Amino acid sequence: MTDAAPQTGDAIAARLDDEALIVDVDGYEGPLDLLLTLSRRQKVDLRKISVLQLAEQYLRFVEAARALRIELAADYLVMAAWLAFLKSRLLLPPDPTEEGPSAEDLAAHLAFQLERLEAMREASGRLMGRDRLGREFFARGAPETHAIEKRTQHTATLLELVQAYARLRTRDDFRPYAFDRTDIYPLETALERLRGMIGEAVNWSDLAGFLPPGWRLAGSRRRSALASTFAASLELAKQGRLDIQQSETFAPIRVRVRQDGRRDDRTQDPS
Amino acid sequence: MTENDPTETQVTPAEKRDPNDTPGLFPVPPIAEQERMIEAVLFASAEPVTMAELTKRLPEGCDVAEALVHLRNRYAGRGVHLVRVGDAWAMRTAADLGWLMRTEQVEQRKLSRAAIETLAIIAYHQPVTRAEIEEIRGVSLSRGTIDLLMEMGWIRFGRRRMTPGRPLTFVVTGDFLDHFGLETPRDLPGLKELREAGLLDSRGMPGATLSDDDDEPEDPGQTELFED
Amino acid sequence: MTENDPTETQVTPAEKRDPNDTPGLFPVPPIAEQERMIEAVLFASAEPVTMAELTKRLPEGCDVAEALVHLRNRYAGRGVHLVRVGDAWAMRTAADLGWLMRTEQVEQRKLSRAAIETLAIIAYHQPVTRAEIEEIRGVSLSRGTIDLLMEMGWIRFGRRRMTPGRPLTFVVTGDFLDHFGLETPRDLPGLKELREAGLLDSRGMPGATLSDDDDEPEDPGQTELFED
Repeated sequence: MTDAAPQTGDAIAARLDDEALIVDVDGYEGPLDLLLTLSRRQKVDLRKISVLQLAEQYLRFVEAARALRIELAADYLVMAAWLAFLKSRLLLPPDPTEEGPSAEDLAAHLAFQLERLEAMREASGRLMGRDRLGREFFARGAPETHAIEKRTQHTATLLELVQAYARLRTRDDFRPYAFDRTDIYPLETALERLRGMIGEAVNWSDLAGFLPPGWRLAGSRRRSALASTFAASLELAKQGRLDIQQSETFAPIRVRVRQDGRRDDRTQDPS
Repeated sequence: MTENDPTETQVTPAEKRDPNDTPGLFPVPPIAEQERMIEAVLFASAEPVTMAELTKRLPEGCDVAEALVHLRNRYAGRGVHLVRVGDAWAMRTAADLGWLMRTEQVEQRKLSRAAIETLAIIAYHQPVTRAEIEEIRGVSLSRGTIDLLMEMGWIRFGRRRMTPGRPLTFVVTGDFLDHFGLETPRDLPGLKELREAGLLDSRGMPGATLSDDDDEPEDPGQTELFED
Repeated sequence: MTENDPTETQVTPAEKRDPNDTPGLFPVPPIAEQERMIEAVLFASAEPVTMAELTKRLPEGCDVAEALVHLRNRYAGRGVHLVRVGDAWAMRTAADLGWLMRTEQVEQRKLSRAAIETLAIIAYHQPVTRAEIEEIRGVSLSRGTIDLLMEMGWIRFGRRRMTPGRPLTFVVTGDFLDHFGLETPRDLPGLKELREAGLLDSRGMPGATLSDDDDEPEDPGQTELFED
C-alpha cells in the first residue's frame, strides 16, 4: 500500500480487514453479501446504518482489490458504480431539477435490502436448526402394508410431466401442427432456419454446421437436410443475404453473411 | 355426498367414495372407536395422511376432526406424538428422544448456503418468483439450486403471478413442513416479527416502478437490479 | 413433557451419550420416561427390537422388562398393540382394524413413458387430435395409452375439430389439474422456465448452436400455445 500518511491503529486494522475480505472474496455470495459483512463493522442496528460510510467502505474495498490486482466479478463492479453514484448524490445538495427518487430514498432502500437479507439469513439458520424429521424425530420405521387387495395405480408427478414434455420438445426441431413426412427436411424449414442463423455467421462457416439437431448423423435424414440447407443457401445468396464459397470440388461449402446485405426480410421474400 | 348428509360435515370429494358403500346401514362407531381407527391408520403410514383420506377410510358419518383432537390429547407427552402437517396428520416420535434413535438417523444432505437461503426465502415469502429470490439475495440463482430443492421435495411450482410475463412462483411443500416439524407455513419461526418489521414486503428499488420486481423469469438477474 | 422434569435435565445432546459412559453418573430415568423411550424406539424401528437391544439403547439402569409391561398395558385395547415377535418387540395395528389398511395395498406404478408423454402433449396442446399427438411423438399412439389415461380420469374427449374428417380431440380434466396441483393448464411451466429452473437435461448451453446438441434457439411454439 502506498498510503504514507500516519495511520491510527483503527485505520490499520480496517485496512487489514479489507485485505482479509479481498482474499476471501470467493466466499461472498455477491455484492449484497459483502455489503452486509461490511455493515457489521459499524456495530449499529442496520436501520441506523450510515449508507454513506458503507459506500465508502465498499469503494475502498474495490480499490484495494484493484491495487492487489484481484479481478472482481462484474456484479461487484456494477455495485461499486452504483454506490459511487449514490455517494455523490448523498454528498451534493439535491438538484431540484433532478427527477426520480431522492438519494435518501435510494440509501434507505439499500439499508432495507441489507436488513432483509440479514433477516432471511437468520431465518434460514433458525429453520435449519429446528428439530428435523430423520434427525430428531422419526416416522414409523415399519409402515404396515398387508398385501390383501392389489390394485395398480399409476402415478406421475408434475415434474415428470413437464420433463416428458421438455424431452419431446427438445428432442427435435418440432413445430406443432405441421405435418412433415419423416426424414424429409423441407426447403421452407431450411430457409427459415438458415435465415435465422446466418446473421451470426460473420466468418466463413461450414454449411454443414447449420444442419438442425437430429438431422446431422449420416443417413437419409442428413442427406435431406443437407440438400435443403444447400438449396436454402442458394436462395439466400440470390437475395443477397449471404456469400458462398467452395475452394475446390467436393471441398466443404462455406457460407458467410453478406455484410452490406442486411435488408428487410419482407421486402425481399419472393414467395 | 355432503350435500345430502347433514352429519357429514367435512367430507372428501364424493367421487372417491366407494359406490358400494351403503350409507346409513351401519351405525356410526362411537368416538373412542373412531379414535382407535385413526390411530391404526396413522401408525401404519410413514407419510402424513390427509383429513380427506382419513375421512374416506373411516366409516361414513365419522367425525375425524373430533377424533383427532382426542387422539392428540392422548399422545401428549408420550414418546410418540400426533402432529399436524399442513392438512394432513402423522405420528412422529418426540424430538427430545432423538438421541435414542441413532440407528435410525439418516444422513442429512448437506445443503449449500445458497440452497438454504433460497429455501428460507421461498418459505417466508411464498409464493415467490425467481426474480424476487434474486432480488433478496442480490445474486442470480443458479439452476442447480432450484433443481436440488425440487428433487428433495421441499419446493414446488405455485401459481403464476398475474403480472406481466406471468412468472412462475415457488412455494414449499407438505414434505417441507413434515421435515421441519411445522404444522403450517404460518408456524415458521419468527414469521410474525419479520412481517411486522416489513421485511417480507415486496419492495422494489425506488423509482424502478415499471419493472417492479415481478420481472419475467428470463431476467438475466442481478446486474440489472442496480441499474438506472 | 419431560423437559420440565428436574431429574431429566442432562438427557438431550444425543451425540454426547456413549455406551461406555460410566454408569451411575446419570440418575436412572423414572419408569414412565423409560416407557416413553421404548415407545419411541419401537415406533421408529424398521424391525422388531430385542430386549437386549432395548437394554443397550436405553440409559444404564433402566428396567426394560418392567417398562414393556407398562407400555403393553397402555396400548391394550387401542388401535395399535405392543406385540412380542420371537424374543423381540414391535408395535402392530390391532388385528380387528386390518380392513382399514386395505387401501395401503395399492401398487403405485409410474406411468409409462408413452403415457406420460401423451399426457404432457395433451396438457400443453389441448385440444389436440390423435394425429397431432402422433406427429409430436413421432410414433403411433397405442390404444392402451389413451384408454389408460381415460380410465385414470386425466383426459377426456374434447370437441371435434372442424377440419376434414372432423377428428376427435383430447383435453385434460379437472382431476388432472387436481392431481398435479394446477389451477389451469396455463400454469404449466414453459420450456424456457424449465430450462432456467435446471429441469431440462443439460444438453449444452443455449447459444452453442454449432455444437451437436438439441438446444434450439428459443423456440417460438411455446408462446403460441396458450394464446386463444
